[in-house]
Formats: sequence, structure tokens, C-alpha cells
Amino acid sequence: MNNINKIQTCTLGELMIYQIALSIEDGILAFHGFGSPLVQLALHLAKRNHAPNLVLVAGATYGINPSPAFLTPTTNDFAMNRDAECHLTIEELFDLAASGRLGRMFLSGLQIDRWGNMNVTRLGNDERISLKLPGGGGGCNLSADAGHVTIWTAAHRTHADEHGRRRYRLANHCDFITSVGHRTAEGLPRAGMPYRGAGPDCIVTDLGIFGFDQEGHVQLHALYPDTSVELIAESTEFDLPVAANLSTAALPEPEMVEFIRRLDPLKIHERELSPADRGRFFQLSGA
Amino acid sequence: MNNINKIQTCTLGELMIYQIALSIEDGILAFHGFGSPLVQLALHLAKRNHAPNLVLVAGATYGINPSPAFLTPTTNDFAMNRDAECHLTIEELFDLAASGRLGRMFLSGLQIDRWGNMNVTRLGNDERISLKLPGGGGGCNLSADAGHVTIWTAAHRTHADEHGRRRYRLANHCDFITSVGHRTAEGLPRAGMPYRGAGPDCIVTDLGIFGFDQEGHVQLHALYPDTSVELIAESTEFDLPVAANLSTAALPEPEMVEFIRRLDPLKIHERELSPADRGRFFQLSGA
Amino acid sequence: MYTQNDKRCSLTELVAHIQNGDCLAIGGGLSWREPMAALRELIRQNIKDLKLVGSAHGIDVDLLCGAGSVAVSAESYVGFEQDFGMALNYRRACETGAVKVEDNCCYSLVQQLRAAIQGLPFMPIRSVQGTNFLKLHPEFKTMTCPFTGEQLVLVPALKPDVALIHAHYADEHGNLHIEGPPVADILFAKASKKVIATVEALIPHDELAKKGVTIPYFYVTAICETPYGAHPTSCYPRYAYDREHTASYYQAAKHGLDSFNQNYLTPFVHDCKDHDAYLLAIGGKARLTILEQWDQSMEKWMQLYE
Amino acid sequence: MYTQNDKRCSLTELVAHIQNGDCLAIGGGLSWREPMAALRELIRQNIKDLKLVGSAHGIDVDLLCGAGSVAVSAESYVGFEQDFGMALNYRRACETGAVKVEDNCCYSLVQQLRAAIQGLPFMPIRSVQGTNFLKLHPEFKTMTCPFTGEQLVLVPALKPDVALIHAHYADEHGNLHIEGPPVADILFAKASKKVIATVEALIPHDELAKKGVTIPYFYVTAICETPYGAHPTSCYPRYAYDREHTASYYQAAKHGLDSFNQNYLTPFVHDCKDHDAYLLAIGGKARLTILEQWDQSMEKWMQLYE
Repeated sequence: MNNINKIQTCTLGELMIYQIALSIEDGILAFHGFGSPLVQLALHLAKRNHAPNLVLVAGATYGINPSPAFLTPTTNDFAMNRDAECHLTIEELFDLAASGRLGRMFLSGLQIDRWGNMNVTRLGNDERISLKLPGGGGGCNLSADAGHVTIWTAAHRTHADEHGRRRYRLANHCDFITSVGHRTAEGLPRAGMPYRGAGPDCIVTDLGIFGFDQEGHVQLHALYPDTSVELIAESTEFDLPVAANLSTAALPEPEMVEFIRRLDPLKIHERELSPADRGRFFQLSGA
Repeated sequence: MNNINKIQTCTLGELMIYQIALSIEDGILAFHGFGSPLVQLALHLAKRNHAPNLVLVAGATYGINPSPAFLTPTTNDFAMNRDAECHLTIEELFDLAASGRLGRMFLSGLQIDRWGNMNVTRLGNDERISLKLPGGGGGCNLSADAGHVTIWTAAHRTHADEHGRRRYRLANHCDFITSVGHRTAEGLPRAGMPYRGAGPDCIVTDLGIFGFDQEGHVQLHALYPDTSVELIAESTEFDLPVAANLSTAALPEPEMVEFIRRLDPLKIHERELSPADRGRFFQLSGA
Repeated sequence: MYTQNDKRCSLTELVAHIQNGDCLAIGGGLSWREPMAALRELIRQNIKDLKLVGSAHGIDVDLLCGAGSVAVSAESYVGFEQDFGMALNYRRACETGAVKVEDNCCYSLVQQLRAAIQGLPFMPIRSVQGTNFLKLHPEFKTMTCPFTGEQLVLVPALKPDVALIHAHYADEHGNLHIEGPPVADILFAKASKKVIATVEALIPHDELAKKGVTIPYFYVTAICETPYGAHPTSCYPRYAYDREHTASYYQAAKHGLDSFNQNYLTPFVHDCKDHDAYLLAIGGKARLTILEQWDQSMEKWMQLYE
Repeated sequence: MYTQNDKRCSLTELVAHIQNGDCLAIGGGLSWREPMAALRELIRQNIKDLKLVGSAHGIDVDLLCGAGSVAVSAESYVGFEQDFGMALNYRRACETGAVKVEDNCCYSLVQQLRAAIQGLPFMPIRSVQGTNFLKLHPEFKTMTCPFTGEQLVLVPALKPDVALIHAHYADEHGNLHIEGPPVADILFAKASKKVIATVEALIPHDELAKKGVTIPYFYVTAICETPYGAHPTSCYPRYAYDREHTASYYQAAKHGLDSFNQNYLTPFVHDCKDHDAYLLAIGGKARLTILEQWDQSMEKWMQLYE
């Protein structure tokens, strides 16, 4: 308790973790994949707080409801899987998704377009790959199958190079569509596809919180205490509609912050953030 | 050894077990299904003798290479599965068959036609079932998928009723085709079907040993010491070609007989035989 | 997704998850680990018009047929093997037309369950074509494979309304542990809309986790601790198959439906208000002890089959 | 069907089962239970032109790309997660065109392996359509479902030439036991033409049976006892991931292929005549003991990641 009383601020990472956690419904089965410490922490935070009946499936190990010893930088580690209640196999997790029983999945991309399509496969084109990315794991399948998708990225903010050019994370175009949002690679609306899931309904970035309008287009929903519509628009390649009830994102409670810090003593989740963003702090309201 | 020296005869059941065992190749995976004590004993006999590298899958339990405590009248029993080396699941066994890795299967029927099609589903027709049989388990699937099929029946012999009518086991027609032989229900040759397996190549009955000719028609291969071509023809509804090299079936060695008796102290396998057939004995050559 | 913390309920409540007309998948196989106590309760609750799906079954399906609970059988085998032979109540019900015969095959069933588990409309299969099963299953379709040009059969997804399982152990959360052959229980659990289970014993989660979770809790709707819940089928290593009781069952069935009603259903189902009463009726502790002592010697084990 | 009684062989003989141009499925996942000793031997044997299939991989695939052993990558992820980020040798090889990119997705891979396991030409899947994976996989087809009218993708059977697995235990007959997540190893073992395995230890069958057989012997072609065969990836509970060694690997790769050759491949692969020599090169008993003592205290465990 003493520790918690001392917590008067949260970091950007902690805010993002909390916001990702808020997208997670109680009583669903959700899977955090690998290479996603912000999401891993968000799932554990959600389960501890508003979603005690969450069926939490750990990425890479497919353990259910583990109590990680501490967050490790690589996901398929016994530390992440400690005391799992039971286990799935790789095929079972994907079957659950394909049969409509994966309530929510978390996906990211080096390019995210206005429909929530994403690219984690490559930059360049069929003839010439300018940057080979690691690939999407099961994101392609799960973007179609999961009930809902939370998108997150900690690299929304762009900086102009010496020629004033920016490489946008929220971009007009994906060089390769690894996972589908509300329009397919061919531009077809998602509703016409035989997918199980409803697609992305939330994007949590280093700059704000976004949703999707009825057309399936990204829409700004909430700012952070240190961001603005203009700042966000500057780092977004496409025109960004703003929700009528634009708000400022809620911050986590001190005990949530304490929980995150306890679960991630090595601060693995900060590796998702830019060095500059690691210095962003927000005053907690209760403090 | 003393026991073995005393064995001077074998029973019909033991002869059939030995003959079924002779159809089993070494180094294959074979499955004995349930409700088939003659086959269960044959597989264990084969593995102990000429087929030490047989992968013996026990019916109902899907245990591999068990050492049964004793044969039980119902197959899904720990006694049958004792000390199994490892286990399959139901789906794995059938997958192995469907992918061409089940070398041999053993099937029977209340009606067996000249092409090796069999009926264990019902007598009667679509409108009226005159006799509901237990059903075929996985025989339908395995008759298409298994590399080879050994057919067995202990009820080949027919007896005329007071009107001189016989109900043939080896019959002109199956009321229902549960498992396929060398012609489908529609009369198509097996070669035209996308099956994995080559179909039945051997029938062991209470009267003799049969194979199939190039057309896929049942053919008499070997008599028993107490049967004749005429006797067999009388109990077979269809015309029965006789192989050029018709022989008398080989009898088991005394140690094989002793092995069978040790493995089946309750004489469960005799339940497959008619009361009269339980009294048939054959003098062993070595005796 | 069944996520409540405590899934325990009474046998009456457990079985009430089954509705008239449901498609019911019964776990276990032949004389092994059939959920017999729950089936007897189902008969007492007068649940009717069931469609049964499964692979190799015996007394479980025969009992329901004898009690008039079944409208359709899509099992692949119902019988008593070399033990007693044909399933007499089942046979009668099929021959009179009281039960509609939609026999299936083991692998077709597996593929149909897999389609449900994978959220697919169908699964392909090579076998079945060339047999008469296609007449019993007009819902099966065929296609020409676009890769090989072969003809394949497409079997549609099968999603039972309820899977009814008897397992060795559960924790309160509903994680199940089965020892020995799971038969089709895991497939049933994953494919079905609801999973209800009787278990020999409820144990703390830590203990269960050490034994291994066969079926994760979130598939499981409700559980009921029901020791000897598989009797007269076996639940090794706890107890062996009660062949003697099964023989008396078979004798009762052999002499017709009236005999079966009078000599089996009445004394062992209807007149037993609950599972404890049934256990007394079949011989109580004395009889159960004999079944539990199968592993004391080979002779004791063999005696159970004589 | 591999049924010989004694499947033991040397690491050299084991790896010789892999031919130039083979489709190779590597077991394990990310930093967990990769068959690294066998992969180093594969490089020493100069086996080339491999097509790699798998789900989530890291140093295993990256090492083979750095050594020039790979022609095609059909993995679904190759990287070092938040640990080090991109897989640099892999990335270079893909960008120069040395390795042809045929990225796949986890479930598509699962369904392709299942088709092989089930002897089917293909498996259906709902997802993938609407993405650009169909461009990378012109062999995928689509069909209109005859049951629902939906469009489905048909992914063809994938039957790797060789599955290469590192397991905890084997018996001489080739039964394998894996502790912890099997990842796709069981699927690979069932789908592949050959299965070769390194294991931490050979143990008698009775002991193995008590632990549980993860992969039955008849799938397994050959085995080689290779303690620490997963190093620098983990093989819990025996030893943790060697992050320090992996960091030096990463540094070597970061400065280009020459640097990687000189600072990693030469000292840790080519100059090590065998696995024992490698274990000495990475620090011998002293280093291995540290990795084995991960469970002595939370502090010791955490230190491995600092």
C-alpha cells in the first residue's frame, strides 16, 4: 500500500496498457500473441481488474491464465507461463478463433491504413522488398476470425526527415495487407466477407485513442493530456475524422500502475516505446 | 515347454487365428477394432512370431503394442490395454488410415458379397428394417483407407431350414453396403475410386481361406483338413472360382497354440464360433 | 465460453441442461466410462426425442432406447461385442421404427465434429463414397477436388447441443481430467454447445493440474460429483466393468420391452430416487468393493468376467 | 512407418537425413526448444537450398539464412520480438532475394499440415482471403461452399520432407517426450515424411512412459542424444534461454554478413568440429550451470534477462 501511495504519475506505456485493457470484455477468451508486452500486460491488468472471468491465453506458450514470474523479452518462456491453469495447443487456439470463440485479438502493424488493414510482412512491392518485416504470425487468420480486434502501436508519431518527408505508421496505403480491417485488399467491405469476426473497433497509439465510424474508417476518439487533434493529424497520413464526443483518455488508478510495475520489473514494455516517449508522464487525478 | 509338448491338436478358432495372423505383414501399422477376439489374438500372435515390428493398435483403447492381461469380452478394458507403449486418439488412428499409413485392417460382415463388400448395418430395405445390426464402427472408412483388408467370419457354414432355404453369409447381395470391397454399391470398380487402399486380399472363414482374383472376385485358396470344395460351395450363394493351386491351410505350431491359450484363458474367441464349430480339432503335424 | 468460478450443481440440475429433441453426444465407449448415472437421471426426468451421435456404444444407448428417450440414432456401433452380442432394446426400437436409423461411421463423425470445432461448414473425406451411407445421409455432398480432380465427400459440421461426459476428476472451475482412453470425449467437448460432466471426485485445482487437464474449463457448462457414476460400465483405475449387473440387464431386455420395464427400468431407474438409491439397489458397498478390487490379483480381475 | 528397435545414431548421421532442396520443418518456437545443435551440424554439412516452413521462429531461421542454407522461407514470423527486434540475417537474405519470401500464417500452416496428416489434398479455411497472402501463395484456391454459399479458401496439403525436433527425452525406440509447449512439433511429426530428433537424454522406455509419450515412435526416423542441443534457446525445465550469447550473436549479425561470418559462424559453427566443441566455445560447464540454475531464485532467473 505504501508503494501505491507514492505513485502520483503514470508513464505513457502504463497509460497505453490501461487503455488496451479497457477494450477487453469480461468473460471472453482473448490471446496476446508474441512480441507484444504492452498487450500482455494489458490482459493481465484487465483480468485482475474489470475482467476476472477473462480466459487469458498467453501467446507462444498457449497457457491459460498463467501468473508470469516477470515479463520476459521473448514470449515463449516458462516465466511467462508460470502456473498456467491449463494449456491449449497452437491448433486449438486457432480453431477457437475460427469457430467464433476468440472474443478479442490484438494486432499491430508497421503500416495501418484508414480501414484498419495492416502490414507486418514487407515494405516495397512484389518485385523488390525494401524492408522485410518479421511477418504476422497468426494475425492474418485472427484478423478475420476474432470477434473483435484491438489495434495498438507505439509509433504513431512521425518526424519529418530533412526533405520534410514522413514515413507514416497510420498511412494511406499498406504495401502488403497482412491483416484485414474493414475493407479487403480488393476494397470490398468486410460485411461481404465470410469472416467470423467484426474487425477492429479500437486503436491505442502513443498519441491517442481511435475508433471506427460506421463506414469502418478510423476516427479519433480521445486525446492524451499532452496531445492534440493537430498533433495527431500531423502524424496521420489520411484525413482523420474526429468523434463528436472527443475526450481525454482516462488514466489508470495508482494500484493498476503498481501492478504493472510489479509484473514488469525489467520494463520490457518500454522497449515498444521510442526513447523520447519513455520520458512522457501523466499526473494521476487521485494524486 | 511341458505344456507345449502336450499340445497335439489345435481348435478351429486357433487355426483361424493363425491364418488371420499370416495375413499380417511385419513393419506395418495394423488395428484390430472391437468385437473381434479372433483378430485381436491374431495380431498378438503375428507380433510375437513373424511380425515383431508390427505397430499393433488396440481397438477401442487405441493403445499401441499393449500386453493384455487376458482377453476380455468387451474391448475397451484396461486388461486389453495393459502396458501399452504409447497411445493414439480416435482421430489419429483414422488420420493414419486416411493418409495411407494403416497397412492392414480386419473387417467382417453379416453379408459378404463376391466383391468383398459387406453389410453390418441392417437386413431389410430402406422402408423396413428386418434386422438392425450393431453397425460398422469405422469399417466403412477403413475399408476405403487401409492399405489392405483381411476379411474374416466364423459363420460361413449355412444350414438349410425346413423349406431348404439358407441365409448365406457369403451372399449374392448385401442389403446395405457398410464397407467396400472391389466394387462399389453402384458397381464401379474400386480402381476408379479415390481410395487410399487396395481393398480386401484375404478371407478367413470357418470353412477355408479365400483370396480375390484379378477382377476382384472371391476365390477359394485353401481348404481346412475337414472341409471340401463341395461343402464350401454349398454354403456360398455365389459361384466360387477355385484357385489353380488349391491347398490345405497350414496349421499353427504348438507354441503358437499355447500362446493363444495363455492370452485367452476365458476362451473369449470361441464366442465367435458356433457351438458345433467349437468341437472341431485338427491334428498338428509335429504331434 | 463458460467462465463461472464454481460450476458444481446437483445431478438433477446437471441433466436439466438437456432439452427434449436435443442432439446428444454421449462420452466414453463400449463398456468404458459411460455417464450412466446421468443417463438414468435423464430417463427419470422424462427427457425425450433425443438424437444420439457417437462412435462405439453399448448399454448407454441401449438403455435410452429401452426407456423410449431416443428419436434418432446416428451412432456408428451399438452393441455388446462378444460379451452379449446385439443391443436388444436398440435393435427393437430401430426395427419398429420408434428410432430412426441414421448410422454413421467413426471417421465421418470425427470429420463432422472437426468441422464444428474449426468453424467450417464441412470437412472433406475420401471414404464413405461407394457405400450406402450416402443414402442415410443425404446431407453429405460430393465435390471434385480442384487440386487432384478426385471426387471427395463433404460432411457437414456437427455441433451437438450437449456433450455428456463422465470423467475421473474435476476442479470447481470445471477443468476435467480423464485417465485412459478419452475416446471421442475431447472432440465432443470442443464441438458441442454445452458440456455437462459427472465426475468421480472433485479435487482442488493444484491436484488436478498435476494429473493434467484433459478438457479445459471454459468448454464445460456444469459438473456434478457422482462417485461410481459410470456403473455398470468401468471407470478404471477406480473400478472395473460390472459384467454381472450387465448380464442381468441383458436378461431383462431379452424377454421384451415389458420385461425390461419391469425387471430393469423400474427397480434400477424409476424406483431409485437418486444415484445413491441406485448404488444401494445394485448391491451397495459390497458390490462396489468387488469392482474396485480388480487390481488386487489377476484372479480377482478375471473373475469379474466369468 | 519407422519401426526399427534402435533408432540411435550420431548427430552427423541424424542430420544427413536432410537433403539439399528439402522442405524442412523446424520444431520449437521463438527462443524455446529450437534444435540448434542439429542446425549447426546442418551448416557444417553444407546442406543448401532448404525451404523452411513454420510458425514463430527466431535465431534458428536467422542462423540458417546467415549461413546461406535457405532458398525459400514460408515461415509466419521470424524475429527476436522485443528482445532484439528484427532477424537481421533473415531480413538481409529476403531483401537481396537470396531467400524467396513465401510468408505464411499460423493457421494456414496448421490447416496445410492437417491436410497432409489426414491424407487430404486440401483443407478449407475462412481467413486469408482479403489479404495479400493469396499473391504469395498462388497454389491456394477458392471455392464456393455448397452448404452455405460462402467463399472459402482451400490450402493444399503440406508434407515437409523432414521435421527436425529437439525434445527432452527419447527411448531407443524413438518415442519422444516434450515438456511444456509442443508448439507445432506434433503436427510437424505427423505430417512430415521423416522426423529426426535430438534429445536432452535417452531414458528407458518405462521412465519415458511415466512422463508421457508426446510423439509415438513410429513417426520418428532417427534420434541422437544431444544434451544442451537447444542452446542458446531454452529447454526448460533443464535450462533457460541464453540471452547473453544471443546478444553476441545479434551484435555479430548487426555489422553485416562478413562480421557474422567472422564473429559467429566461424567460431561457433565451423571451428567447432562437433557439439561438444561448441559447448566449450560458449563457455562450457560454467556457462551451462548458470542457465541450469534459473529456478534457484527469482533473482537468478531475472538476471538472465538483464
